Amino acid sequence: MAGRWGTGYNFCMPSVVPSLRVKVLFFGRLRELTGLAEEAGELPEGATLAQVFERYAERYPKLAGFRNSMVVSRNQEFAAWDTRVSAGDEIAFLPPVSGG
Amino acid sequence: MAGRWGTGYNFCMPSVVPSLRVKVLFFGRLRELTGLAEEAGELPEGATLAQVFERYAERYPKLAGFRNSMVVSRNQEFAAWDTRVSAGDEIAFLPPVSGG
Amino acid sequence: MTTSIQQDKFELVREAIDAGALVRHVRAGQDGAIVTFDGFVRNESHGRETSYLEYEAYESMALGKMKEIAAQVHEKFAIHLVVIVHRLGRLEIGETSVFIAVSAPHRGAAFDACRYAIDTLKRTVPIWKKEYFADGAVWADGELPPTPPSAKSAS
Amino acid sequence: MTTSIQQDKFELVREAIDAGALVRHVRAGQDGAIVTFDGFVRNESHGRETSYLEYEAYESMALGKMKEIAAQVHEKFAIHLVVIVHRLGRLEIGETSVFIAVSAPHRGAAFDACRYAIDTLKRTVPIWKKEYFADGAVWADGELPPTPPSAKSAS
Repeated sequence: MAGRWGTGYNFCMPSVVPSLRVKVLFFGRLRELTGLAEEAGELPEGATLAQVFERYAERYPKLAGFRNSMVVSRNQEFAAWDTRVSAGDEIAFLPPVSGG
Repeated sequence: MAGRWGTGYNFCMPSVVPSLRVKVLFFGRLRELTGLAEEAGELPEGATLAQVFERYAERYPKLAGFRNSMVVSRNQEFAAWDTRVSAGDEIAFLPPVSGG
Repeated sequence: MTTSIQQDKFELVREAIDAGALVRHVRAGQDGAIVTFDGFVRNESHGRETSYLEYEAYESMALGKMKEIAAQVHEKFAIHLVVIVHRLGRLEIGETSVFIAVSAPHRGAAFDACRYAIDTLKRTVPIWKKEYFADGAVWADGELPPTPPSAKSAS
Repeated sequence: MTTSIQQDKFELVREAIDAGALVRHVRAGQDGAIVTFDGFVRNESHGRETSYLEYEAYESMALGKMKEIAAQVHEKFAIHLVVIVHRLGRLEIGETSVFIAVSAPHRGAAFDACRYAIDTLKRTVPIWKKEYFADGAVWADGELPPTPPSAKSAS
């Protein structure tokens, strides 16, 4: 996994906005849909998890339809969509869980 | 068990009253108290389970104190004390159960 | 998992209970859940250190009551199979005295049925436990099974 | 039953789950009851014959959530030990996907804790199941875990 870190897609941000690096993960059908298990991303300072999702939904338009049937986690804790991201965060997009 | 059948104590009944043969069993502390696991008994026709118990309580006076902390069964079913006994019945006096 | 015809099982045994074999007995492809209850000998009772236990049963009636419990469980809950095994005789600390396994397509029924089975067993099956301590022995406090109030209303 | 120090256990594994070893792990002399839940692969799903399943997990988070469930279980119920093991990868019909064992001095707490654990696992632990049929595969319907409503009220 560490090997993939450097291969990630970088958001195209105006260079004057300070940016922060995060790790972004996709699971289950969201992983299949994006073809992406994990990547490093750069986000503008102050970005919320909802904004992170919107960036990916622009890149993978089919993602948008799953917005209401998924949850997001930040650093292995379920998080509200309006949570602001910090440098080094691990962000994951999670479909409804079906373990057991 | 069948071998013990003939060795049982017979109730002393006036010989003019028709009598019926039953098997009587004691378990747990009632068995310890009477020293009796099983015996054949003869009862007057029309006797109830309560009357059977009274006979044994006369013979083993300590039994009487357990009357309210025990149940009785007839043919492997819990029974009311006023149930009438039939010939060939298997009657058992049962302390509170503690399996599991 | 097995090609034999599967069915409920009720046993009173005098040797160690093989829980794994009982679980395999109730396990079938149409199920998705098995709940088990394993009751075993505690090392203390009311603060006294237990040495060992002895169980006795009114065996014919106990087996009949175990079958009744299984019938009730099938009637009340959507389960597949149930096994109920109780051990008799002398049991050492940690040894299993009773084992119940229930298989079902869904977990709720398996939990409800397993709990119903052990709760009902403890109230209605004629089995008695004597607890042995370093300095004596006592019959365990038990529960009085419910009985018909009067023969007048019974058959 | 064992002289090693006993403790709760949470595992994600890729080989068959050894239920017997897990039950021995939670078994101790001060207990009297063990309740287990064994969830295994059914041969059908919504009327279609299942070929096999594949489970994947967000492993670090899943283990964290399993530990949280154990902490809640100890807080809510008077139990001794709990183990929660979930298998990942490809599972055939009849193979155990999740196994939970709870030991306690008394049975009520063991039942309540075991059921709480599996119910909560199914709602909150990030694991996903894909069902394979003769003619395709689908991600199982799942449950959306509860999330904080707004970061404004969170830390």
